[in-house]
Amino acid sequence: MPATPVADLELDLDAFEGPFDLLLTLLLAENLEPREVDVAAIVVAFVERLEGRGEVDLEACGEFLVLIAALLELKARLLFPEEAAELEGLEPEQAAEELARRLAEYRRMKEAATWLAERLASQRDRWFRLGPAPLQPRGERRLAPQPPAALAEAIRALATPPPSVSLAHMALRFPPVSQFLERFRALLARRSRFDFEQEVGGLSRVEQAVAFLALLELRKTGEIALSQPAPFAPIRVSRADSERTPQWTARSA
Amino acid sequence: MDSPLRLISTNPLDRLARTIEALLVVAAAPLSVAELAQATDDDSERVEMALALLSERYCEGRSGIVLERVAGGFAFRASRDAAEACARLFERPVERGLSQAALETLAIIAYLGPCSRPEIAKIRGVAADSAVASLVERGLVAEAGRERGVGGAVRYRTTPLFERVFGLESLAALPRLDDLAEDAEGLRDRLLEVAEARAS
Amino acid sequence: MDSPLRLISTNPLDRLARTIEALLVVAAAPLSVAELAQATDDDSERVEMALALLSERYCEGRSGIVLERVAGGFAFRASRDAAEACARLFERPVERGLSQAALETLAIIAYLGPCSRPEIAKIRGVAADSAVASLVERGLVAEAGRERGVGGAVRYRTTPLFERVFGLESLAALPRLDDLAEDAEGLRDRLLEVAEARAS
Repeated sequence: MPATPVADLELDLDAFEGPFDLLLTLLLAENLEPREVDVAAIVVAFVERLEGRGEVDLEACGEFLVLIAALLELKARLLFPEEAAELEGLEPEQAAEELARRLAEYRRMKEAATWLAERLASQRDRWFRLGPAPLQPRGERRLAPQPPAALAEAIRALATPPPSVSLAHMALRFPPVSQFLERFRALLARRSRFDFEQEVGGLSRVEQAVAFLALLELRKTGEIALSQPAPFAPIRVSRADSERTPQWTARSA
Repeated sequence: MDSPLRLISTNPLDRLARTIEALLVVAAAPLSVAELAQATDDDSERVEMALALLSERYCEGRSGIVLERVAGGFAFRASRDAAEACARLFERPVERGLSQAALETLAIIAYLGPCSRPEIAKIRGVAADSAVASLVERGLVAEAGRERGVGGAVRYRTTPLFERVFGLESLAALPRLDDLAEDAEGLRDRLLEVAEARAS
Repeated sequence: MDSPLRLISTNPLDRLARTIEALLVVAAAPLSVAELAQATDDDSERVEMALALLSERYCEGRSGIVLERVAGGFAFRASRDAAEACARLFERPVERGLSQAALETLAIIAYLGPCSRPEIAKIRGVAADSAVASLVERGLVAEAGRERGVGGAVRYRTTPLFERVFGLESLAALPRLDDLAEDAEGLRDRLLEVAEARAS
């Protein structure tokens, strides 16, 4: 697999600033919440990068699509764990209606934000004082006697775990990335190489996505080498020491 | 400045108006008719009459100090003629660098009333934490209790400062959402088409 | 000068005076002649002349707004006639209770001993800045050094006023929370644990 411009894609998001592969590493190490990440901004950054190169790099697009899809799914599930379960039981018409309702709501809010921005611009020549006047007399704040029990009650409330954990949410939990890290390490301790598709063939889409993230993590730490003869061809995973691919190791540095 | 002096000092309504202008020039925020009536120990009707007098005196074109009805009350501000001079001397810390994310979050809180960060994230599809934090820091939104009592997420509402900065008499002065965006019909039809195509 | 009729609208000194009154009504601190000259893009001499005009207009007995020369320059204040109404406006009614945010923050500081704002924010799951600021303003908490020497976050402790308001002889008289933890350290761990669970 030739070097692609995906891993070192520079990002400047609300929650993260740096190269794309560092973003993935942070997500895998659970140092960054997927819900903090603005996926659309990553896509825009990537498209800008492609445009800057002036040629279509199919290899890069393929790798990027896989990564971004995994990221999106991860994020979507985490954002709407219960909704996803709700929508599953719906007929296509109902689901479409529900989605339309949500999209319409978001669109209205975007319109409202635009209105607010315009309103603000029209108020630019309205100046008023923020806060007290320079020669304002100051009154003291006085508080009626308070029961000490209110303090204990507040602490108790803070020490109470959040209520009602829905089972639907539990059912959609992700397998930890570490599970796949261990599994792949064990596999490579026995065999020098394996086929990714064969290993994850029987798993759900979510598990496959997490497995793929585990793969990237192992590549990142230099434990494995990856090869793929052609786009969409099977991904071959091998121990780093047995089949070192110069491009990968160079990029991992 | 221009009306005959004697008249001012003898007319009791004018005396009330003078007290009200004194209150407004030192107040930290707009004062409602009720607050003015309480402070002047007078009745609301007379306070409103005095405010009408003051509105005539402190208006654009006649005075550098302008009386405006905003954020549920009355407040003095600079006349628009003086905007350039104000800009040379003062800053606008509240609205400087307000991001698109912050504006969307603000719109959601203003329109949907008290709502929590998870609710905002659900509508925007991105976590709202930093946007909400910046709005709280600017004083445009404030905490308003927790969802479902104990253990729930903190909810936020807009503040009077929000109304003042955006020049709104009250939240009711926001345009109706229905007037802002086309209805959901067209969108739903498009989605239905896609759903049917997939089902067939 | 022109004919008396057009005096108000065309006299440039009056226009300057109007701009200055606008600046003074927006300013949060007294403005010096130099600042006014800079903002109005005019010279100090003319600014002083305009201020003399304004002093005549905004003076005791004629107006509720009074122009005052103070150490730092010029500022508006309320007239003495309005002193009683001002006292009523700024006298704050005895508040019946604290907001949820303030109560939670106060309880954390009372039970855990000196805490910093980041620590409180971690436990509450929301920024504590405005809650801490309001508690400081009320005199219920006060600064108590910094975390780990210089450069650390400022820590806060409760004050004697806090003990008076809550009817406590000392912090040792706080209601016991033995069922939650043995000591402040245990309580801190427990609260941080729950906060983490809430955030996930």
